[in-house]
Amino acid sequence: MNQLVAPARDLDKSTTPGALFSTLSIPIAIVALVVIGSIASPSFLTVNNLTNVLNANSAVGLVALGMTFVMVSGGLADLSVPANVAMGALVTLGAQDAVGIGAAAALGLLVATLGGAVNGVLIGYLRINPIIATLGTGSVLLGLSQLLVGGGIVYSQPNELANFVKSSILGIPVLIWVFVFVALILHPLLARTAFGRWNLAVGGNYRAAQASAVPVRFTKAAAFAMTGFLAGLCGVLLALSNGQARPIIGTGYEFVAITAVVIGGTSVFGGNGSVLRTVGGVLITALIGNLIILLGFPSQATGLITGAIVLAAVGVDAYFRRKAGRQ
Amino acid sequence: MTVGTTHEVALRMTGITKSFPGVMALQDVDLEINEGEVHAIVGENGAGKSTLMKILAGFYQPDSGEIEVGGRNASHWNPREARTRGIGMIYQELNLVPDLTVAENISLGAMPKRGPFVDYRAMNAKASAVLRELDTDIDPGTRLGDLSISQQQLVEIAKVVAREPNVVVFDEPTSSLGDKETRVLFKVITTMRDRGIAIIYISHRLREVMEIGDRVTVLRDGRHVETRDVLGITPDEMVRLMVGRDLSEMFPKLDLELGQQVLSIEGASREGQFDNVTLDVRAHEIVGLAGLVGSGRTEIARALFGLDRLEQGTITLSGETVKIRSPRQGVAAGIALVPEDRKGQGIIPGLSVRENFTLPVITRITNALLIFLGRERKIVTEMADRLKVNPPQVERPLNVFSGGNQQKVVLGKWLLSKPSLLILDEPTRGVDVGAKADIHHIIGEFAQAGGGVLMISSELPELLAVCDRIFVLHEGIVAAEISRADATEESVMRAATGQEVAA
Amino acid sequence: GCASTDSGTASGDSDGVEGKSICYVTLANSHPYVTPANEGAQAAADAAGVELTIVSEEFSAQVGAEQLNSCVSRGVDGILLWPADENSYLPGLLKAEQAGIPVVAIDTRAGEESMKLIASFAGADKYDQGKISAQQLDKALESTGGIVVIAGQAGNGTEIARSGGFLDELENLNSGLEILATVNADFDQQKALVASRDLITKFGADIKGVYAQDDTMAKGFLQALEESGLGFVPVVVGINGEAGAFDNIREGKQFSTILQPPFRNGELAIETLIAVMKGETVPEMVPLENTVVDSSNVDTLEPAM
Amino acid sequence: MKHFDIALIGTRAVQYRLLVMLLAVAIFGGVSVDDFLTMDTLQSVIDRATVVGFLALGLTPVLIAGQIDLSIGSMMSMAGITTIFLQPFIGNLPAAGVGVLVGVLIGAINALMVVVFKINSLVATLATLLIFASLALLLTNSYPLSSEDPIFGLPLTADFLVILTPRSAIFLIAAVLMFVWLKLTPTGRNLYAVGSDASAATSSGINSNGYIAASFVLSGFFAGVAGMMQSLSTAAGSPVAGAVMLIPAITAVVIGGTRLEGGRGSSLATLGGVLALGALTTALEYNGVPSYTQAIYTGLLLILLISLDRIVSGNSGTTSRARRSVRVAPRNSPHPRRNA
Ligand SMILES: Nc1ncnc2c1ncn2[C@@H]1O[C@H](COP(=O)(O)OP(=O)(O)OP(=O)(O)O)[C@@H](O)[C@H]1O
Ligand SMILES: Nc1ncnc2c1ncn2[C@@H]1O[C@H](COP(=O)(O)OP(=O)(O)OP(=O)(O)O)[C@@H](O)[C@H]1O
Ligand SMILES: [Mg+2]
Ligand SMILES: [Mg+2]
Repeated sequence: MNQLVAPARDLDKSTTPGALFSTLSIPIAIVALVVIGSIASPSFLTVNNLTNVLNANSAVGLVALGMTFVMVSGGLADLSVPANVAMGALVTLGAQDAVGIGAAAALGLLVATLGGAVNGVLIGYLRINPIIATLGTGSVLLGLSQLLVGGGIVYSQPNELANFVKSSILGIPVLIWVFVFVALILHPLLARTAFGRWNLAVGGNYRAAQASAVPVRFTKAAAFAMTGFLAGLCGVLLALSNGQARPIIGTGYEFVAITAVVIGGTSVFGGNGSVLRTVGGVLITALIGNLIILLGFPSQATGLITGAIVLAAVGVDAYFRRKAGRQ
Repeated sequence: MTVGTTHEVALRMTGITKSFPGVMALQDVDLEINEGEVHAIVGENGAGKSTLMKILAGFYQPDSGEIEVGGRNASHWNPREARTRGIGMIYQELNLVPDLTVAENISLGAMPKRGPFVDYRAMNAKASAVLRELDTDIDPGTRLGDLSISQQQLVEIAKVVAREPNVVVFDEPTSSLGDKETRVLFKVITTMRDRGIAIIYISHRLREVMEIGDRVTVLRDGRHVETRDVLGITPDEMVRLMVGRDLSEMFPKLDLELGQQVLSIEGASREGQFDNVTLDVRAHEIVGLAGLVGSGRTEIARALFGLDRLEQGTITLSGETVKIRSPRQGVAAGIALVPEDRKGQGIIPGLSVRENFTLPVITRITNALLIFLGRERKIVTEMADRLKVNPPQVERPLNVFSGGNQQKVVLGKWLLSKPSLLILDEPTRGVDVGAKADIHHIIGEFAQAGGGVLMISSELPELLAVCDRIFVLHEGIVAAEISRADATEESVMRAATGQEVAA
Repeated sequence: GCASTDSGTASGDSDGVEGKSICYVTLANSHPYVTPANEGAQAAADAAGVELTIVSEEFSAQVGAEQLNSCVSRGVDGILLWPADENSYLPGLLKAEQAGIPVVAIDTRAGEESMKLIASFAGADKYDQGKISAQQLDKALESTGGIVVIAGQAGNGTEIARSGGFLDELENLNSGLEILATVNADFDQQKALVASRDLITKFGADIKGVYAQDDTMAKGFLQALEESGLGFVPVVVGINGEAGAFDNIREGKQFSTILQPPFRNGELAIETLIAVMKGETVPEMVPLENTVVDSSNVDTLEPAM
Repeated sequence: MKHFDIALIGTRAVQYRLLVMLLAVAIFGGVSVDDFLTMDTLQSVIDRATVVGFLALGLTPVLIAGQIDLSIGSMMSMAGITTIFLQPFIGNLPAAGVGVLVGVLIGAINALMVVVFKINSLVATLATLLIFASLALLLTNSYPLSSEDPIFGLPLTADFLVILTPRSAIFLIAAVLMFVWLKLTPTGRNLYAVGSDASAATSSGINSNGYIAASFVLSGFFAGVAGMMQSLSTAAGSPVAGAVMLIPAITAVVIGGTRLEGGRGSSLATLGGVLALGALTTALEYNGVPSYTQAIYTGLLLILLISLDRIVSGNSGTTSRARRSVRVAPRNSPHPRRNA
């Protein structure tokens, strides 16, 4: 009873139910989903299916990785994700003829990163509420992207880069490699670098971080710029692998990303969180989506099940934290 | 003061036990308060004073124990019930709503009504009356968030007084009040007591306890140690009961050979805050910055450190003129600032002690990419040992530590940055005697090692005991520079109240 | 819904419509099919010298209903409406009738009640497209085997018509085709790709046929199929006649599509409306021909978009 | 004596900017569109603002309480399909009542999640947004329901008092009533207190959780009304009716000057925001501006206004000795804000 309770991200030494729940919930949930899946459908536990699941969620997973930094730094959420995804995708295909696919993709990334940087300036430097700021920039950027293509759709010319993105290395699709690679960079970035520590501090107590010589504005802005970049990357990859892009390409991705981060256990208040947990969250959302189809539920049920799982996961976590007296 | 033995018992708490995860905050505590007495409660940080009071106010439920108010059982109640039964509470942290007006804050939870609507006229009239009683001219129509902290503290007191409670708890009410406000407060407390109200007064300033208290209860480690008449106890005895051992309240002042000039400010100004301030600090020296609340001391410290912009004037550090526009540049220039608002600006509650400790210097223990976790752990553990952070568990999140220990961590965090100039803004506010001695000790060591210290404190005795020199501010202007030899409470107060102008 | 000539009285002179104004409530501003249709409408309006104001309901019938009201209160001379669902426009249509403003529907039919208030409908018969698709699949698969349906945005008028026609025709034909699964992929390639991966995993080569309610989604399915490397070749039918679908038909990956040229659709709709405004008699439905494209005629036709 | 402080001037600026906006839109519309400045246009602008207006009104107390409700669109869809679905079974009026009740019920679920299970409102209502959007599709099999009595709801959008329609009149009355409640009654003031600092309010004996819960239920109620009105006046219950409503509703509330941080806001400001946005949309539409270009304008407007707000009431103002005690945005405020 009189046991010390460690914070959610520092659990190794702790044995209270809450801490145990926090540590083990993600692996347990993944295992449970895999078990349910294997019982439900013989085709579930096949390399092919699991690769597909990952492949389908890698692009949006990238956004979730960025969103982790946004949430940890106390930036709540980036709602301009769909716009930046669209920007990345449309610029890549739209500029392809003019500058060649490689440069076009780079340009797409640049534009999306700029979009994120604008968010960063508004939120980090002007200190505007992130929900409002990203709602505004999202609206503007999505409008611009549509203006850019005059409505409608842009197609890709056959090209090497697209072929590469659609290919596999060692039997694993390139998209998955990209996701894993980015996660492997971002995890230590949050957990082991000064920048990561700054994010945690800014989200934990903005003014104290400022008074501790943390570059608070830069940190917040960087989290959003980074998410802009990753949303752009998501768009570029989608455009290349689909061979076409439309302005609605990233619709709903902001919610998927938030869901993954939240299921991963990162606090919406900021101040704690981990990239690995988000990877877990992405896996869980991916498996749920897959199971819904394999179990033959109507695809409209996805929202219902995801929503219920979010409530359950966050509710139980909040319950244990409250029991531990540090809500 | 005579103790009202003839008075009725207003409030009785028996066998109160309360634990939080990881801490036994209170164990079998008894407390009995009479009507018409000022009952002081003292104890080290984390002794359980605030917790006991929060239980009384219905904020926490005790694990076991009985509460009786006005002869009726009140063991399990909520804040609202507690309030309607006449318990008034002035918490350690301000409990006001920044977006409402002063009058609305004062009437919060019980606004006067006319029909279904708020009776604004009655509400403002009531607020004016109470504020007048407190001798302040705060306009009841002002938005609360626009007031200074000390004004807010007064509103907090007005809010409770306005409800005409039977029992009033003051949990460190003076920690952000100046001398003048404190005097007014004491007058109010005396009036209330004489009206038969039972008053509980918590403070780390034993002088105040001696002055205003009738009886005093000492808590230690969540246990009741003793309840005595104030007349029959000395401050030294109180300290002994609190810490369980003898302790001289102040760190003995070392006489050190002063070294090179570490800091010199010339003609520093910031519109509306301070004007043409010139002062200097030398190595091995502890320089005090005294003044009434609102005299601009904090703003000088903030501007020095780069948290606010210095509009005019030059800063010279160890002979070099510097421009400091951000805390980062401040740290780079060798300055450290321990801010006055610990909860708001000092600590990151969710981060561990370790992470708090190394925040300003994290880039110094990082290679091109990653933080050296081993080295971080090592220097943090060493510093925690040196500062006697209790409990010595550096992986624990800082918010579960007591105020004094949090303050030590803030101090340690800045010592780790190895500054040449350490600015301390109210470093011992809300800190118990033991921790205070520890902190003074640390400050002394820092000066001994060759650093310069600029220390702001509203507790004159502290400044007088610790400082080599004192600059006194009056309305943003340096009113006097007083050497240790000449510094007395009288000389400092005269300058601070504008009765004496610097030569 | 009778094609009434008297609603044309609103335009006064039967000969000149020049300088008259038309309000066009379109489905969207930015969409592969709708955008060219809007362009067609604009071109036809320019040709006739009428002033065309295009407002977009962005796929929301409720927004469209309000825009319809707002067009009526502007007192325009004619309204072209792209219904996003069956009934939501009823109040606005009643107001239009009261104000004597003729309304023509484009591309999608509104509900029965509403169509009574609409002078004419110009567009492809989506229901018919569903029927044609059913016939194509049934014939190609000789009425046996499992198929999957990749449907458009749930509740969307086009989706409703294309699903309805398809299911009714299967029943009608007494077809032996078995629908293994129906998924909504919102007319979106990426969503179709994701859903198809799961479908292919689940059913594999049991999928003998695919009914994709547009070519974009057909493309998503083909992409998933290619990825899976399973190498079976189901009969894929799509709709719309996109350039990509033409390529796939040439390469033998897709069985057929139905050509539905959007630009022409827009033109046709405005021409019909202008005819109504002039007081001419127009048929209840001015159809856009549904041309089936398959390997036999793919080289003789132009893609719709 | 009247006491003018910066906060008051800030509030004035907020009210002022809406008027400026409306005026600018009127001038822009009047110049660019023939016959723009007519009673008919005004009627259509106000009527079009009604549905999003009800949602925005419901959102206002939630934001004042320092919370957010993302599920308003889903609640609206659920209310709409319920209203239409039940018509043949229990009659038109009872069906409308039950429709509103569905909104209230979902609002109560939100309240439960936030207050009892202590889930952050952003996450809780994101989840209910997903759940009920999905449920609406499942229940209707994704098809919009058509009313068997399409005439019943038509009077809601009929002419009424020259510039109004019955539903827009109800909306205006609701906005005024809410204004009176928020500004002049103790419970209204308490709501501001809760949003400004919930723990301080609690320690003053205010049942903060109760107020937060009530604000969610109220938001559900208004979303229910929006859904009911919408479905009746279009004679259809669409499962996706509310999906596009969230962003305009939040934009309208925020343009009006209600903060997402809680503690400040007003229903009349929301009304102004809704009307300004509606007028702008109408003027742009009349000019044939494509919807995506409109989105650019509204987005820019939102950013511009919120930045102005930030600068007017932000912490960049220099302070003079004369105004010592009356400062905006205290730097040493003892109330660090924890949530959005
Ligand atoms: N909500 C809480 N959760 C966990 N521990 C707590 C909580 N509140 C208080 N404590 C712990 O209970 C003990 C008593 O704390 P309390 O605040 O009552 O001390 P105090 O005597 O008021 O100290 P101070 O003089 O610093 O105000 C401390 O160890 C503190 O860390
Ligand atoms: N949080 C605040 N909000 C607004 N004004 C403030 C705040 N804190 C201080 N001030 C104002 O700034 C001026 C200088 O205050 P400052 O804090 O520097 O004084 P100080 O001498 O340090 O007093 P204190 O003992 O309160 O720290 C005063 O007019 C004061 O009222
Ligand atoms: Mg205390
Ligand atoms: Mg100060």
